[in-house]
Amino acid sequence: MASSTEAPPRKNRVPRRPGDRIFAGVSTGSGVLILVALAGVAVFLVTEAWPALTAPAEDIPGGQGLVVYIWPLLFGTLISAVLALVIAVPLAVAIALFITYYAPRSIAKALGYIIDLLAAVPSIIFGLWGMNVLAPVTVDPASWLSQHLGWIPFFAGPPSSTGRTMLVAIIVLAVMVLPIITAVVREAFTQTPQLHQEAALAIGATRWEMIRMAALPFGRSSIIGASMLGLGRALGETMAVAMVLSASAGGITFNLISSENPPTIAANIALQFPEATGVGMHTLIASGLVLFAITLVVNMIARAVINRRKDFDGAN
Amino acid sequence: MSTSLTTPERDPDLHTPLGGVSLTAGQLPRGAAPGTLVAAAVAGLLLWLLAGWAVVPCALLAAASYVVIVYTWSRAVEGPRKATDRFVTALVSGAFLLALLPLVSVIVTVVSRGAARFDAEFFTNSMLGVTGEGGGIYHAMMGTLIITGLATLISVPIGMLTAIYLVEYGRGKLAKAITFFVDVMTGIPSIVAGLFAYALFVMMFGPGVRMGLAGAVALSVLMIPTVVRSTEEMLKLVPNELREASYALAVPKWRTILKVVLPTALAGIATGVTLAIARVIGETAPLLVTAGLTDGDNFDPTDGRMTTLSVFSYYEYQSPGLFAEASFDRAWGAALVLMIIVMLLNLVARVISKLFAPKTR
Amino acid sequence: FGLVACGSANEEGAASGPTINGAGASSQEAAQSAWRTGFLESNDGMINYDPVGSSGGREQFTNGGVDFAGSDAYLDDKEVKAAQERCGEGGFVEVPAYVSPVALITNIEGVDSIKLKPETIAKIFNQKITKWNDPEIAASNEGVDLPDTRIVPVNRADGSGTTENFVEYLKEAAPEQWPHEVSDEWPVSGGEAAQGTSGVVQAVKNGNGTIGYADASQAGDLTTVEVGVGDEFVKYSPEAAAAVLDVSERVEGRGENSFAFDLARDTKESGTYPIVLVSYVLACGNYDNADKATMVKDYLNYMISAEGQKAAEEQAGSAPISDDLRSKVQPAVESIGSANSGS
Amino acid sequence: MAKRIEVKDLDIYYDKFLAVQGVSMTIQPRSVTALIGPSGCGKSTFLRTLNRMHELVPNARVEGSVVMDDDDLYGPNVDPVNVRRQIGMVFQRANPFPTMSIYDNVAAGLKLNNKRLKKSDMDDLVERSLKSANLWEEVKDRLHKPGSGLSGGQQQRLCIARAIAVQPEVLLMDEPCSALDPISTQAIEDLMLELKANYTIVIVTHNMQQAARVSDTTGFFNLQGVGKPGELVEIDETTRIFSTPSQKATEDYISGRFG
Amino acid sequence: MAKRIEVKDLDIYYDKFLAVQGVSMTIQPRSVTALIGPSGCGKSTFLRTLNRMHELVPNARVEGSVVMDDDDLYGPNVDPVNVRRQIGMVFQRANPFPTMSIYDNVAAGLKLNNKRLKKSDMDDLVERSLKSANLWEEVKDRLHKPGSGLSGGQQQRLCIARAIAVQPEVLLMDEPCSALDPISTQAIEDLMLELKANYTIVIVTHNMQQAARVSDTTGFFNLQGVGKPGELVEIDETTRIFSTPSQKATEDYISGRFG
Ligand SMILES: Nc1ncnc2c1ncn2[C@@H]1O[C@H](COP(=O)(O)OP(=O)(O)OP(=O)(O)O)[C@@H](O)[C@H]1O
Ligand SMILES: Nc1ncnc2c1ncn2[C@@H]1O[C@H](COP(=O)(O)OP(=O)(O)OP(=O)(O)O)[C@@H](O)[C@H]1O
Ligand SMILES: [Mg+2]
Ligand SMILES: [Mg+2]
Ligand SMILES: O=P([O-])([O-])[O-]
Repeated sequence: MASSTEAPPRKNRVPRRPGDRIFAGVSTGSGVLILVALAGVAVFLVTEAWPALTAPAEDIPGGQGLVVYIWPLLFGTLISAVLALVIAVPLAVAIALFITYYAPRSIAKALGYIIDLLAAVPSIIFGLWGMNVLAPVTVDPASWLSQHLGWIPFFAGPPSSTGRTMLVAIIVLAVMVLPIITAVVREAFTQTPQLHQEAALAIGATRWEMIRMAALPFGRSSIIGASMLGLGRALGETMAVAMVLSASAGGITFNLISSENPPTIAANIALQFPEATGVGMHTLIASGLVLFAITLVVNMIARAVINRRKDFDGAN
Repeated sequence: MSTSLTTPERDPDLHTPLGGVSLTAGQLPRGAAPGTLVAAAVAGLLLWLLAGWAVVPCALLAAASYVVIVYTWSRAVEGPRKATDRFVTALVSGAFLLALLPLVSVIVTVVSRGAARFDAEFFTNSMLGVTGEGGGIYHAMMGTLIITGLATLISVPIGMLTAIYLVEYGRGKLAKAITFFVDVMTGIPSIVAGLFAYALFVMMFGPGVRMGLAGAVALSVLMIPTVVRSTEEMLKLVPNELREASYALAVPKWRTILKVVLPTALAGIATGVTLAIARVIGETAPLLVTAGLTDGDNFDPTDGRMTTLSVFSYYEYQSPGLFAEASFDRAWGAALVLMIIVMLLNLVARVISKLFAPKTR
Repeated sequence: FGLVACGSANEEGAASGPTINGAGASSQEAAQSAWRTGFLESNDGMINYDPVGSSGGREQFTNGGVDFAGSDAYLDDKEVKAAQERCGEGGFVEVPAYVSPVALITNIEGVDSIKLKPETIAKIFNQKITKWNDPEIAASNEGVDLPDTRIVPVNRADGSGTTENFVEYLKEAAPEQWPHEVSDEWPVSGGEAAQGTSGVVQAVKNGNGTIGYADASQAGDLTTVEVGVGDEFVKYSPEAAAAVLDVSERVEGRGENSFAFDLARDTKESGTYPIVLVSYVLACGNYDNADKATMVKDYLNYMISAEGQKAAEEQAGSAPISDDLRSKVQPAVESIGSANSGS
Repeated sequence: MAKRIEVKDLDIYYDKFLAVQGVSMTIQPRSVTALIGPSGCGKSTFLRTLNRMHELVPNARVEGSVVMDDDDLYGPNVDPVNVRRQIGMVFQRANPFPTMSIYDNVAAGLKLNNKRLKKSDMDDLVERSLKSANLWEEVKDRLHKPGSGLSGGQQQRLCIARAIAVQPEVLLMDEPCSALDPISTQAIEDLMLELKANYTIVIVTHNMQQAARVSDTTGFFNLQGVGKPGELVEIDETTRIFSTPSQKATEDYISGRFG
Repeated sequence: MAKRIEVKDLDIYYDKFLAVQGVSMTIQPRSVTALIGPSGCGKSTFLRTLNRMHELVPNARVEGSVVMDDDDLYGPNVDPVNVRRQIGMVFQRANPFPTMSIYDNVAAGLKLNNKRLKKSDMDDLVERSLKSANLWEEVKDRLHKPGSGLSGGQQQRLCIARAIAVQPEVLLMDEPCSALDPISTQAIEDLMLELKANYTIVIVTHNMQQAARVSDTTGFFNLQGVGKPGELVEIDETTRIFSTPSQKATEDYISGRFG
């Protein structure tokens, strides 16, 4: 780890100079503030979700209880976010590699800027673009897929005639998280020490082998960190999914190309909240709480992965 | 020197060279790769224009055939390692081109539809007293700048300081908890952040509060994790050697962080912050419930409703009335302006990082 | 903390005055925009309206967050109590201000007019009829060349007053074919779902064989369905829509200033168009602040005035309420006042 | 102003790994102390404990005491920053600040601590420091270019200039000349001899001749065995160590024909 | 199998800055060539052009020719990867891969070319490489720990082990012993003498004695003047250079009392 805390030598505490004390205090305070804010969000979620958690099953929208209501949402959230990440992460790493190692040096900066522009696109524009431009384009390929590859559950069909499918939502999400991941990973690649690149090349590595030996391991923790950012974004994206996806509750399916899709939690909240009342409203917040918990679990797993190889961190 | 591609038997004592490939061994002729690319592209084009195939399969087929030909050719002539290298090169460049597709498509869409309202009135007027055609987004531009500006003012110091805490000070349970929960925070749906901020302000100001500041708080909840995470990643990349060099000069830790660590990581941090801003500047749902919507100017974030470009754009699109075209034009125009603002921010960040970036030459 | 910046060009020298805030149905947004523009031409002050959704509007109204609200449905019993509590002695005012036909829009290649009976509509949206050349559709569309295209019913993905009104129509006009309960959420799964009226319109436009329901003002150049009423087929029109309200019954027992209507969806009366969205405006009978009270009263008055209704028709494509109805609800609006000024 | 450093029973750990064990020595003021010994025996590790740089490695810790004049460096009220102000250090690997120009690198000790000097005084200080490190001629025309474009030896001399610019009382140098050519090496050795009039200097070197040339006292470190901690085998006047060392190990080591 | 390298009229530029000018020399196979000269005169720069590592610095370029046996290294059909595969390099600054274990660092090059090497063969090669670099004893118990936890000298030897593990034809070493103690230095020098039976070896060193001890040929680089490019002053048999150099500058340099 790059951390270089002054571990207190033996038992006594190091006296800190005022500047250090203030700075340490303020930065610790910021961290704590975030925890407090998050605790606030958690308390808000729990108190607002509580009536739904305790309500009788028939009061929950759909009349079959909270689990039945939230499960499709959860499914939709996970499948869209995970598949979006499956598309976006390799692509982002490839793009970052292209910019740092393959593109001519003179234009690499400009190319980075171009990809950053994708991040400049607000989510509602992605929503509009997704439903008006991307969705219609996918109609023909989707029907081709269902005809020829229909045996794969993802392409079971029947294909949607408007293209507002899970597939399109996934692509839109992937495009949305792409610039964030690319930017962080690219920065890590740029920082890969020249020494290590030279070390690899000097033993006769090709460019790709150099990347595998020096750049990828060095950027590994950044790639995971960036993917976590992207995953969070994909899990929590609201408006774009709400606009693009044709969702109906009860549509638990791996089928990516039909009109019947499970909604995502965030989009569902945005869709239903304006007209939600009473227990319905609390149910939506409860689904938000579930998303919160899911993010928690996913991150725990990712952390565990990162920490496993902490000793081999690149900054040492 | 033999041109054989197989590795000769290893000498047991390590003290003789292995030999191996000669310097000029099996090189693809110059221009082989570009030539193949052109050929594949032409073939694709012919299929499209003459055989009447759809564009997508043609492009895919051209790309795939290029990759396959170059790979097998190179494998035969140059050996598997070089072939893999070429394969990855094609893949990586292809990935970049692929990413350009949605970008170009989005930009073309937004520019072509948004350009209709690039007139003086659009940039100087508000929507007060406007129905049907005309009207402007001055109020929404100001609202966007004020609310996102405030959110940035809240998030960047908190986020950066937290990242600094995590990288430079953080040990033990607290740091673990913060790292962990910051990640969790990235998954909060924007609408939930909005409702949370609203609930918070209701506790302070009573029901029905609408103010820019509440919007900024909601956005901060969304923005902080991005700032923390990207800053943290960048700080981690600063070599410890530099910290040691500074400590050895009797520079206290906080000055070391401010004057050595941060400047070294600044370029990355600036990119991260712009990304964070870009992530929230287009939010609608959390702003509607916190900052509301108004036709006119309001530049006071502590009192009353404030419109932002994204909220404006969204509702112009959602509730266009009979003069739908005029409304849609405004919606796309506002979206275009929003994108331009983020691009400008991006440029500013680049300039900042250029000024402070590690000087390698 | 206020920012010193130059204001919008069109706001220079704008007069100040009281501000009133409203929130609620998104369906009213376009009309609200027309109303505040029209109203502020001859009055000072500022009016805001957040289109957060009907129930959000009702909630914010009953907990005192906003001065007035728009709602696609009238208050339920619980909300009536809450509203009475919020408004105190003066009680609350609830009047229909925005009436709009809901059009059935279709996009079928080669078909530019189509007639459907209520039962057929219910079957289509219930996904019991799945092809456009189904005999039942053909029966009411002689001379139209119906293709063998799959029917793609498009519904709202979000909770919506439009949905509620449409479903209510199906339930009453074709109870046999429409077994689902009435709520603002679409009850049938598996159809194409889209967000907001614009979303539905886009989805219908982008697909082939699509049919959806949307506020008539947004139908644009899509083919709209002529709906069977009794023995005839009626194309939507403002007059035909407003006519429904006149044959509908007022709900009793909600206080004298509450004008809630149970619409006669199953009407067979000639010239009525039964798929209608009626949206109410809510206000208190009494406000602490006299200026605000006057402003709310004047604003509501303007909304229901012939002038206001015309503005909404021109800008939002709504159906003006009849003079008859206006004269019935006007006293309720007039009753708005302030305890302080004792008006 | 030079200071005496008294080390007693010092054990140095990396987490649970005991790297150096039981070092006791006195470092005399106004003199050069050289530390020699095979690679990996803990010279750098020991050197870093003298100005508490050691603490920067997570979980590294020391037991025993290091007393400078009368202050225990590891005493309860001692601020490591003050320790490092008085005890400067040059590292084994050159580490100029990449964000700073050559000039700013030299001035870093002052600038980073916000010490304001007049422009002319600062220029003067930078020039003198660079001259002392024998780098002035090579870089005087590109003072405001980045420091990372220098050759390996130039970078090392830049770091030396940076360390002496803050005028510490004690100067620790970890193989300062390993990347330097004879001319620069001579310049640095001359510098050490000059400085020792007022400073206390400790250097780690693999170059026996260098130790013989510049140091007054020489300490020999060795590993107690493979996988065992390093220890201070003996420390004595340089002339004694190189002529009549009391330990067999020392003799074996320095009688190697290298230097 | 060792190769002869013929350098003709080589000019080396960093962008517009001419760092080294007009070098012509022949590097004999089965011999050790030492390059000496003051810091900053372009030894590393020159060395790096011999295996095209130079190209990694943006805008750096060469004019002139470098021919190995009959192949021009800078010829149009030459793949730099093949060049570097045959001409290995040890850098001035130790650069083990921090993300790999000690074992993997050594095995890194092997894995590239011998995808299907048996585990036991690999272990064997790693062990022998580490032994040749005199590092085996110190690390054999922690082969699977990260390479960055080693001492400076250990890291340098690790890099040497990594370079010889792939058995190149030519080995370039940029001050390989500058961070090493005498024992390790001797081990490396022994290694060089062994290797030269089959390899071509070029080393840069500041240590005159070392050059005298190990090299057959010595080249002396010097700056033409302050701010001017470096040049090859002379190159000759090592014994000649150290006894009767033909140039005054060479004599001045090596007669310095250092080493
Ligand atoms: N950060 C660290 N973590 C764990 N062990 C370390 C660390 N740094 C050094 N060591 C170990 O401590 C021992 C002493 O290392 P040190 O760097 O002090 O050696 P040295 O005498 O300076 O050698 P050299 O002359 O090669 O620089 C070695 O075994 C080394 O591997
Ligand atoms: N990346 C670079 N960009 C610009 N100039 C450089 C670069 N690397 C080296 N130089 C310059 O080229 C010249 C030769 O440098 P080089 O590193 O070859 O010296 P050297 O002989 O190896 O010195 P040393 O013995 O100190 O390592 C120096 O003036 C140096 O400042
Ligand atoms: Mg050391
Ligand atoms: Mg060098
Ligand atoms: O007015 P809506 O509730 O249908 O959006």
